[in-house]
Amino acid sequence: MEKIKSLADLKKKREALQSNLKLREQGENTESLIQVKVAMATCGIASGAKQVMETIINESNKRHIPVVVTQTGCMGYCYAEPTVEVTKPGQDPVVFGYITPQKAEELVDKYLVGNEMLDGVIPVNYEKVEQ
Amino acid sequence: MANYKYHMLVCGGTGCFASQSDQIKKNLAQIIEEKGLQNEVQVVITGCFGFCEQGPIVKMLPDNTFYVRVKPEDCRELVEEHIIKGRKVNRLLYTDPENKEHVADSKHMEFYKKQLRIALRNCGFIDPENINEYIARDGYAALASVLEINNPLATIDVIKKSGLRGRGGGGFPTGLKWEIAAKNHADQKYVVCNADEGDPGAFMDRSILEGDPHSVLEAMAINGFCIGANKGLIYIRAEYPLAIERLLIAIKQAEETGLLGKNIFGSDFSFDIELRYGAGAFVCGEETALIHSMEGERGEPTFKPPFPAQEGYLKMPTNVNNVETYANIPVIILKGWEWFSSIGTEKSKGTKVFALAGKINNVGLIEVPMGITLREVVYEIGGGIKDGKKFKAMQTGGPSGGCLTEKFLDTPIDYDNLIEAGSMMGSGGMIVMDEDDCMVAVSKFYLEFTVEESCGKCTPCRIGNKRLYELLEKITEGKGTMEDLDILKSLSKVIKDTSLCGLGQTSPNPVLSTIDNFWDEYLAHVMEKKCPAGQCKALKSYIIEPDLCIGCGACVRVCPVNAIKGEKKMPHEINQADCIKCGACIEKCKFNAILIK
Amino acid sequence: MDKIKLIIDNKEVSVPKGSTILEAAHKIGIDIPTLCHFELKDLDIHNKPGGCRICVVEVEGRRNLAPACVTECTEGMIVKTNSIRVLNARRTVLELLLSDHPADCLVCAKSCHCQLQDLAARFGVREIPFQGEQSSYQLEVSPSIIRDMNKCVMCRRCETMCNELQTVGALNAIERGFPAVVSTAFNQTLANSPCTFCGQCVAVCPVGALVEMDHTPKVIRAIADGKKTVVVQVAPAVRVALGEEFGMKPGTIVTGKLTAALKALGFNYVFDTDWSADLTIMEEGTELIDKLTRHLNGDKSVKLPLLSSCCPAWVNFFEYHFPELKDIPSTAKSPQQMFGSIAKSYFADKIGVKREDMVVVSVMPCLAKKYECARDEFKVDGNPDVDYSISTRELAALIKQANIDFKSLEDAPFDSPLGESTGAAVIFGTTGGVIEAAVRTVYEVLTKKPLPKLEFTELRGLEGVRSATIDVDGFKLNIGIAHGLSNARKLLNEIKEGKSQFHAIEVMACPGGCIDGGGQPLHHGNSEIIKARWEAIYEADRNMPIRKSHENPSIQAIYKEFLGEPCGHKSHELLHTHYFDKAKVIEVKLD
Amino acid sequence: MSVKIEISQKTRTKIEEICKSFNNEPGELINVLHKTQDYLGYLPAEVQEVVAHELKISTAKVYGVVSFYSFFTMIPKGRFPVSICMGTACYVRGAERILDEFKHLLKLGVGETGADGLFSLASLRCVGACGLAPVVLVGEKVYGRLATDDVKSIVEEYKGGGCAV
Repeated sequence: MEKIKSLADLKKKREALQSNLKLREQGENTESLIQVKVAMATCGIASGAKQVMETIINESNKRHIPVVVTQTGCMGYCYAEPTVEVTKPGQDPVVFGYITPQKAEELVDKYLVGNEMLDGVIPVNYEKVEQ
Repeated sequence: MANYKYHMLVCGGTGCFASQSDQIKKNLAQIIEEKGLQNEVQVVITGCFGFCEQGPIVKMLPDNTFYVRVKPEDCRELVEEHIIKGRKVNRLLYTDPENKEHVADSKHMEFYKKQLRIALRNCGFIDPENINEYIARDGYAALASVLEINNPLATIDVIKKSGLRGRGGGGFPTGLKWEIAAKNHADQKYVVCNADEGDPGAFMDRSILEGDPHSVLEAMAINGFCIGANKGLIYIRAEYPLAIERLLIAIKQAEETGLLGKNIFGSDFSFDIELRYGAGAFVCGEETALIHSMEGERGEPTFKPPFPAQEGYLKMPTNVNNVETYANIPVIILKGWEWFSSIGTEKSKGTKVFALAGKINNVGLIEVPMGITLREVVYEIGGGIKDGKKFKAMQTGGPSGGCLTEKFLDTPIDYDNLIEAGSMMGSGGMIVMDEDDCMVAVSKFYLEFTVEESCGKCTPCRIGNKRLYELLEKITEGKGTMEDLDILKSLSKVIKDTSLCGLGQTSPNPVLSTIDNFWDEYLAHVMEKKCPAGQCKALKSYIIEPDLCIGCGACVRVCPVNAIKGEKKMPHEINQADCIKCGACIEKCKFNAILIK
Repeated sequence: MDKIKLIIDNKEVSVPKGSTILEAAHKIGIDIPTLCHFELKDLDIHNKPGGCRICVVEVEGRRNLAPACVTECTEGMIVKTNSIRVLNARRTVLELLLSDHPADCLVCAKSCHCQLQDLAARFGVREIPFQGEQSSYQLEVSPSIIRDMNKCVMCRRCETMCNELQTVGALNAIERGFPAVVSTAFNQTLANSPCTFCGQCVAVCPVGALVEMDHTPKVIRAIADGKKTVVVQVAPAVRVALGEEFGMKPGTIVTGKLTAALKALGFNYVFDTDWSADLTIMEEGTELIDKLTRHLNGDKSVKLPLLSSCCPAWVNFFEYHFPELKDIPSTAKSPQQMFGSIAKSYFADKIGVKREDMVVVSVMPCLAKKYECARDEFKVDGNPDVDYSISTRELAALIKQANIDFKSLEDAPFDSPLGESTGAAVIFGTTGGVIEAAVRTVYEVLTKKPLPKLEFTELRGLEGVRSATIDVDGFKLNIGIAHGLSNARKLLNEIKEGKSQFHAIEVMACPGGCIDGGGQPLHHGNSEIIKARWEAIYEADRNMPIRKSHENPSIQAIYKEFLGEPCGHKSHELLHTHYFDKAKVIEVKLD
Repeated sequence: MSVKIEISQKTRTKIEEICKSFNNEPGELINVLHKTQDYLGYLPAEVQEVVAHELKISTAKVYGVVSFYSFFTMIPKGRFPVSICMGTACYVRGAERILDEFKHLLKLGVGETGADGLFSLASLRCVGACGLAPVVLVGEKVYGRLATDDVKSIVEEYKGGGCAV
């Protein structure tokens, strides 16, 4: 194991290690975070949901957005896959359809950071998907 | 390259471990690998989550789903449903006892709502066997800053101002203790962590060591720097194999990373930590006895002064603190004494970890701010009394403590209030008793413990406690007299007043406290020869209610001494002279026809 | 020295810093009762476990009562030693002790000398309010010591003596809680343990848990048996201590009354172990001279230093703990055994009594002597050279039983011929005495010149280890002295490591030597008593007309008449012995 | 005259090794005893003699320490050591009745080992599985949330020799 020889070493190491635990730390505090659920059933995965999820995670991290990204089963909008549900604290969930990795970046930029709806991506339902 | 999207935290505390949490971890890892998800899902064994009643616990992150009473065979479903399909497995969620609804998130459980985790901040959160996770949680940053400031007295001052008091029982101000040890000059000094948690029904320290060993190591190093010691020793019970294993791993990792050993963070400060094993003697929780035990001697306490800070391990100045006390240190350094002292009551700052057990719905390990009321602990965190029975008393402080009754339900819990209420903080055992518990028998239980654990050095503890126990035995057998009750009281006071160490000075507390609060129960045993709780064997008789008995004969077959007679299909009868009161019949009777009177 | 002022029972007292409340109270005449506390300050022996809790006092500002014996005085301290709270606590503690103590005072060997009994009397205990289980341990009877651990009060004094003073390690606290007691490993017998039978544990036991094996009934029976000729010998240290048992001042020399008492008791011959002490000097001195001469002549096979061998506990000690050195000690028997050997040969012949009709009794300050006289090598056809050894305390009891008014006895002389002795012999009774006696003789024999100065004050003292260099006509004779076996151990370790510079070493097992032997009147931790005995020994020496062993006419006569030369053939047969390896053997058995 | 102590070469060598690994330091007595008991399962008198010999301390002292600490035992444990947790949490949830049942079924007292060496019975203080109270350990295996009725089946499980723990 590499030795930590100074305070600077420790800080460096800590920063490198923190990202992994961030996921857990955020989990302690889900209410104050934006929750993103990516539908990952066969239909979703086939249409590229996995890449969408990666993109959302990476882009949110880059922009330091407090977000919890999880996967979920089929939401029943197989025609609009990949679908993503976003729940902002205190707001009703919104489901977006036809998300590609490019659109995912846009989703992060516009909806997650700002509060803008996305062009070309129609919110398919305003109800909670779990029911 | 792994890019984890899910973390599955499996509780690895002794309680959950005992219910195969290691197998759960193995199964999860295997299934995840089978599904090719090993780079997306991380399975981690953590320290205790605290909610032992519901163990084994598996927590899913980032969505913070809290699965309870998980069995190894549930693992496949957890992976396939929760991870792959993103559906919560409802049957493994916690059910709120009030409204019978499933609660997925631990934050919404009554058990966790009022808790504040400082000493347990990393328990159930990080992998205790991985130093990197500790570092990621600001681990060793407190040590780094202390070394950078390079002013031991200033650091001691921070601890002093924080108001932290020893969590082992006595409640001595920690900063003051450090200061005394720092001021005694010697070539060699020692820092000792007391991990000889012997209080029956308490497992706070063990949980910290199992869940967050590095916090203790870091605090010991800080302590060493402050008092001028370069050697630390952890005196740990040999009965804690898991804690020992995790500590050894932690020490090794810290040494390999250079966070223990020579010239830590490039400073002049060097610090090593070794383990010393206890061997099953409760009295070794007393610091002088602990030191003798570490020296390979019988664990007999010696008169103080000299205090360990003057003459301790190998006759050198030694600072002894317990595990929980240490676990608070790094946070205090990082967040400041102002933050810490803003929590708690006027004279008791911060939080306290308690092992909540007994006749309570939510058995487990809790950490609450000082000043919380007993009511909140019992009825909110604890979820009330088991089987809807009536709360009778809460025993705190273990064999050194006493019972708190209903009238103290709204007393804020802190060091001084507990003493005023006739009990004490102790190391943190909280045992809840209900209407079925006989308080005379409870004090006999504690005395039996003390008698067994007395070192035998001083007369009042060696013979006095034995006599107390014998008196209680006599009373629970229905042979006690009013004079015995007088002797019980007066002898208890003398034992407290004259014993050599804390063990003897507190051992009569359970007796005095129950006499104070449950005098009528003592009287009932003595005057009426009755045990109101129906617990004392000699004072109860098993009687068959003829109206309820259908004469099935089940009790006859199970009675080990053939004390039950009766014709088939006719009400049976128990011969009281033969009955050994084993209770076998009552368990067998399907018609509730056997009563205890 | 810093002084501290405090108030005890409303009286102000000033004591040096570091004093305990017990000491401070003592200074103003307040006697706080104690039980476990035991100190011989001048000999650096301390037993202060603070365990019995009899001495508790009230200290203002303290929550609990404080044990006076270990609580140090602090400036301005206010102490109450007699409040109701204190008296009640003490009484309860005492009652607790009594509730786990056999109430067999009537037949207890310690009755009237028992500190627990004294306390019960002092507190006027009439009934014990506590009943319950009593400790029950096996009674052990060894040749020297009887252990009845049912009477143990866990004062730990014996443990301190056995481990710290003697480093013997036979006794230790075992178990914990109520069953805790001081015992041997696995409760084995003392004979199977490293015990040397020095008796220091017996000498300090406050109760009847450790007492000597009483041989007085056998002695009475022997005297009563008309067919037996009963011969008694008295060790030097007895005469300076026995008086204490009859209320006389410590250090009173009672030789004359002692002989008169023994005669009154009906012993047929009253002789003196001092006589055989002179004989020992002849043998051991000759051995030393022989070794030194050979050493000076360059004989490399000579093992030096020569170790004294008069003390049986010391012999037991090296046989068990240093068996590899068993060739070094002098082979000369102890004075007790030399006496027995001569009494049952030379003297028995002389008076025409058969060996088996003679009973030799010794009066010793020692309990190990009981064990010594029972050793097989000191028996002829199963008949021991010395039949019974009784302690100073046992003799006192015997005199009291016989209604002899000791104090008013007219002095009587020892009988002849085994009663004549010198000043050199009497100093055998204290540490440094044997070697001084030996030097007095060795010097004159070696140099053939009279001693310029008879008293070797450089060899005297009570420090645990002492050394001196004696100029023997130009030759520097290096002498080492140790008393207390922990001190002996230090010198033995030096020998083992080849670092010892000494030519001769004297060892006595008991602190101060035989004057503080395990069989002497109890001193209860008062080292003034030991000092008084010590001074009396040297006074007895000064009172003797002859003060060098080789000038004892009776000794000279026996060599001429019977033994021939010192260390000659007959001497070897009768006056020398050999030693055994008694260390535990760890044997490997086949798997 | 001298007392002989018999011990197998293997055991003796092992004890010597253990003592040596602690530099034959008397202060390490408790660590030495732990390691030795780990190896042998118990600490018979002969073993204590060898430990005393190696560390150059009195056997009485070794015995004083062994008999002080409840973790050390001079009696070999059974093949299936049954330990009943008597911590307070287990006590108030009926551990005493469980213990009585074991005593009754195994015909053993606490601290005893059966003549056939199959079972030994012990009580211990809080294993920390208070959530599972009352708790019983057979070897390392934990049985929790027990009722007296369960005792019989646990005993049966091991009676036939079971699988070694």
